Amino acid sequence: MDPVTIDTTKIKTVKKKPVTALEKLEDTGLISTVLAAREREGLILFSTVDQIFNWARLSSLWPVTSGLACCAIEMMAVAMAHHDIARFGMEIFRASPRQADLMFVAGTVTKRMAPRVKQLYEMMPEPKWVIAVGSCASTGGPYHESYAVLKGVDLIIPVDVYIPGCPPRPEAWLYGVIQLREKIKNEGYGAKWGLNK
Amino acid sequence: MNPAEELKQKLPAAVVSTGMQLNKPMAVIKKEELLNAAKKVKEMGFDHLSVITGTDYNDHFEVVYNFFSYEKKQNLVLKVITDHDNPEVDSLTSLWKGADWLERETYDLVGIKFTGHPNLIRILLPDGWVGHPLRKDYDMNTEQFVTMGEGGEDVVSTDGGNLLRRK
Amino acid sequence: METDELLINMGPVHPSTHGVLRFKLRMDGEIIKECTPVLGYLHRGTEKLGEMKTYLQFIPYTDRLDYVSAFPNNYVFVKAVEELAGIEVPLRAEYIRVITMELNRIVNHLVSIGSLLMDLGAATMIMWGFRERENALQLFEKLCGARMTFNYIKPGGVREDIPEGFIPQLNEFLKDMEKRIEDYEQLINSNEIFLMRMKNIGVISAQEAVNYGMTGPTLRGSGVDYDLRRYEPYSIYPDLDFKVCSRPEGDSYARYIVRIDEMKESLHILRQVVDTMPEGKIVSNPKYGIAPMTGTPSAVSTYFPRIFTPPAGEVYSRIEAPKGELGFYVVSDGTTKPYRVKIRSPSFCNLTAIPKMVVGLKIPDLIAAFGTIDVVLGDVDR
Amino acid sequence: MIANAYELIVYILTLLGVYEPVLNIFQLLGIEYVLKIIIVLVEIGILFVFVLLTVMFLTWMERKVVAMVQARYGPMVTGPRGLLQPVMDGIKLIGKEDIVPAKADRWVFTLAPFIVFIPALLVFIPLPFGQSLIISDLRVGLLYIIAISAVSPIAILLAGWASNNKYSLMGAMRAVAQDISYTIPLALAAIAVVMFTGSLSTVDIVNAQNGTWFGVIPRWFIFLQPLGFILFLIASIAEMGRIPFDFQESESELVAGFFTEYSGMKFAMFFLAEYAHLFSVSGIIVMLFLGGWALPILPFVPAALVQLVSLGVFLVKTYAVIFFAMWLRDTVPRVRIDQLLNIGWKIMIPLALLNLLVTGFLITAGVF
Amino acid sequence: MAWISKNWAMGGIIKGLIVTLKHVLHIGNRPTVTVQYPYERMKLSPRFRGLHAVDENACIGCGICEVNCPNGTIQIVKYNTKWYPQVHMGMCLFCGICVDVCPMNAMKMTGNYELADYTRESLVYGPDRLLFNKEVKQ
Repeated sequence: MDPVTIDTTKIKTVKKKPVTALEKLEDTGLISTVLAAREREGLILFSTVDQIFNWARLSSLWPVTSGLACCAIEMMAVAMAHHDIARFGMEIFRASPRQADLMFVAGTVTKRMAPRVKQLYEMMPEPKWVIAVGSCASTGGPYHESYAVLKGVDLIIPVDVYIPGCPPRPEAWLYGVIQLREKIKNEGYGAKWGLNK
Repeated sequence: MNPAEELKQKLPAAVVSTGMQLNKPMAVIKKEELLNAAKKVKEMGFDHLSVITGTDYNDHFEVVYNFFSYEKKQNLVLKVITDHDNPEVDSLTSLWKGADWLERETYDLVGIKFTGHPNLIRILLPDGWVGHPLRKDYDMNTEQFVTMGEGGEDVVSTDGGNLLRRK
Repeated sequence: METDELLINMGPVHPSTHGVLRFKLRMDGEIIKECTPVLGYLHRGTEKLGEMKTYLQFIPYTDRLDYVSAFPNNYVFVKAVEELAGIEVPLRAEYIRVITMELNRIVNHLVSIGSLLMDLGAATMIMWGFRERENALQLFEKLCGARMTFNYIKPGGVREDIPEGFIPQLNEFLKDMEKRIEDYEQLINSNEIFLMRMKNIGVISAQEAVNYGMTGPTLRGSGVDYDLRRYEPYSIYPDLDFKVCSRPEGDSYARYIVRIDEMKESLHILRQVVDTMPEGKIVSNPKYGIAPMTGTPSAVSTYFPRIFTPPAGEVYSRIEAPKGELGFYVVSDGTTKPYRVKIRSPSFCNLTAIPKMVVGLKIPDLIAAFGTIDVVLGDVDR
Repeated sequence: MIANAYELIVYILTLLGVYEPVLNIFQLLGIEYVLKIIIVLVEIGILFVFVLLTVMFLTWMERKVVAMVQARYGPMVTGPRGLLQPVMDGIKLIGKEDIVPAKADRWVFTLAPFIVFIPALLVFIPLPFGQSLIISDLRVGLLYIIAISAVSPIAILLAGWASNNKYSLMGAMRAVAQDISYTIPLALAAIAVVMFTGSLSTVDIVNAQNGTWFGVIPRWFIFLQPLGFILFLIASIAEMGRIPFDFQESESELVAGFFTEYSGMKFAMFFLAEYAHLFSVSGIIVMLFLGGWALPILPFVPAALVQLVSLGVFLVKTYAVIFFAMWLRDTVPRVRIDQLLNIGWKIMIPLALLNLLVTGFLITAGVF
Repeated sequence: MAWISKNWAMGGIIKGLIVTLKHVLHIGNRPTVTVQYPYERMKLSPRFRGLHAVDENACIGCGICEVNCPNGTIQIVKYNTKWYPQVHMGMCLFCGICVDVCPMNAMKMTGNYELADYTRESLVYGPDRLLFNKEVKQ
């Protein structure tokens, strides 16, 4: 994997409420792709498809319901009233991985659970993304010395965004989601299918 | 009256010694007499088996039972000492159903066998895991991986080749 | 006609197993004939890690056992260590500990009831429950700087004193919470569909419950009026006025009602604690007695030694956590690290009774009964 | 008098002065039936677009209503107040990989979503949206509706069976059991209405409700048939498969019910069908019991606007019913499958029969 | 009939419907509580334990934090001719023990929780990103 390289320093967080029409477009996720399309010459039509599909994908990321440990409780908190992940159109937690686009690996991946997490990931249809939430999923975290814990979920499945925290507070979580949206914004259509040059 | 002393009076043959586990009365029981002693303990009104645990002391194992009586509001601790090579004690599942999983867990993590247990298999770790982690001589350096076999059962091996993405 | 048994694997990734529990079900049509829980998908080896960490380093790990109610976990390990080393705790610290633990009981029951209702198909209750939980978590964050994993209670006291503005915010929370519990009762308690789903489901008699080693609200729902806060008092509970809630029926509905009542009782306790809170020190030093300093950020680091060696010995210490009897069995050999840590977790022991409770019921009933047992997998598998 | 949407289109075209010349051209060529077909296709196209837009709006509305009950906002970022959210969901689902499980029956697996989706559209044919906004006034409209909605259990069963997944199969079996047991009280409650009108035609049913008693109370059947209305409402919520009766997709028990294995566009079709069903069933409730497009003030509306106003009245009533369904969903838990069947067979059907009996008796006695 | 009236009077459901309707219509002090994160934030406690920060002048590189860290998150590395801690955020428990044990009070924990990143390597926060008088993020 890894057809997309992103310069992390260029990505900034949206901090103030969008006022102008251009800012609103940027907030919803369309404008960056437009700019990217202008840069890529000779692919105007293809890029329009890019824009629309990327916009659709980043606006409707449906996570799969797979809480593993402590972070799962914060995952519930993210979906609940105070933080409301529904604002990004992500409140449809699908129990069936077939209908999901995004997997939050929320919690410790033990060695016994690892093949199942991997299977869950493989059951998801392309294009799909993974966010490793919390120290345990990123590197094994507190339990990385333990005999029963996998040292990071990226050993078994590709991870797009890591969110440190133990567990990360919901705002940190939403920040991670925004980072993923930025990443999808800059992807080419079919990047996940290996069609990108 | 101290329930440990009471137990010693009733079953002098079973109790090796009495003492205190900090503030709880404790009786050290002979390995062979455990089931008898437990029966007597249950008759004495200790209906709540709080915890079963085993500890590895390098040369011997200790199995500790904590009881509580809902009527008398009393605690009692039973302790059994077994040898290190073949740790085996009687199962208490016939008296307390709650002992079932606690004994399985002790078997799983410490490796003490409970004779008479109806279903003594690993509970927390998958079948086929090598070693009992809470023993002091457990090998922490060899990584063991679990993969999925037919029908969703766990298969343990030291080779995680088909699980890991990269070495 | 020839019929065949249906084998169903529920979990480990299933929306209503509260994490990664797996049920192996042998079904006759829709009726459960045999239910075998398969544990261990979240077994993280905490007990082994306990042997590898010093006493102070192990405290953060206790937070992650029962992550919905971390304060009691924190407290019981510290209590075991304090008993082992004979450390005396200042009164104010005990009051703060009780505040945290009772708040955590409310939080735990909110999550428990919410996820039960979500499993039954009503998503509103969990949203409301988490809304109030968020207010409580803001209190926690104000107090110790984290929302779920606190590392706040330390041997000899607590990490930091109560910050300014904490008590008024707590009072506001208590006032608000009362109204909200009324809301919940109005929404759920007399809902006919809820009653149909909960009454006479997962019945377990008092005798069986005791025999299975069940504790906490699950035991009190079966009519055993037993609470460690009352009968083996610790901390400042002997001075407080509260009643032990229990229901005789032993079904899922009784366990649910016990939880609602306990939340009210916790509010009552909190009001008393806030009213009678003494001034004073928040940490004591095992070597020098009570430390002559309060309220500064690094009180513990200054007055509590980084290297801490309790005398050799063993202790089994237990308290009434929101889910039941939570115990830590700690063996010290006089070094800086525990020789053996054993965690007696309430979820693990309560779960023992599930195969007995659900035989003859249907899958939806399994979910209802399982939801009222209130299991957190971190606590079961450790 | 304009009878249906076809004539309405012809009428509008005539008003615009377009119809006559075009018809002349076609008559010259001797293929005037082609014009008819074109107009019918336009009609169907409008309906299709309308249904799609409605479904999209409904998913948005559902999420917003849930959010309001739960003290939050719901979709906000995509489009103004998140209005573009369903569009984005749709586009995303088109772009998703389409997985057919290895052990599934490919042909049936692919067929099932279409069998669910097409009846969901067909139900709209005899549904009167306004005074003459109806695709076709079938003489047996009500029978047609009940017959068409009986197709969807078959598709659900196909989908559940073809997926080769235990959860899917169980979900499908449950859904079918539920559908069958609730179609009967549904039909029985509807028959009581038919006894008043003496006609199965949907237009006649609405026309019978046009007007008032004593100049105040609208002549809606809900006032004549309160029990019938409640039975029909409960049965149709079960028919729609919504909480408290959402056994097709009981998430906490059966993962996602019969469409557990579906992904991408096929899943979207189930999704569309579900919401189209929600709208059509609400429309049928309105048509049968709440007077359809009829409103006492309708005779005072200027003739030019009457179509529009009647459409508006119908939509407002329908959305009120839909809001009730969403509101109920956010309040109650799900009942158990055997309890559901118990309610259906042991309470609803006897009550529906009783209702029928009393109605028949009263009509024979000449009370009405 | 008695059974029906007892079980199917639906009084409970109607009660529940009233409560939820109150929420929809915002009756009785039940406002929408959502904090719209990227534009507005919750008030953060000053004690919040987020990203570490190290006082460049106070830190003596003694390594007490390294020893006391429960899971070996902290490493002492050489930076600008002095020794400073380097924290692996992807492994950190955010327990605050390193702050407690620091003999010079050089270790702090800031309220910065926006740490999400694309690669595992970028989660390692070296002294260049931890030291006080430097900007934490560009």
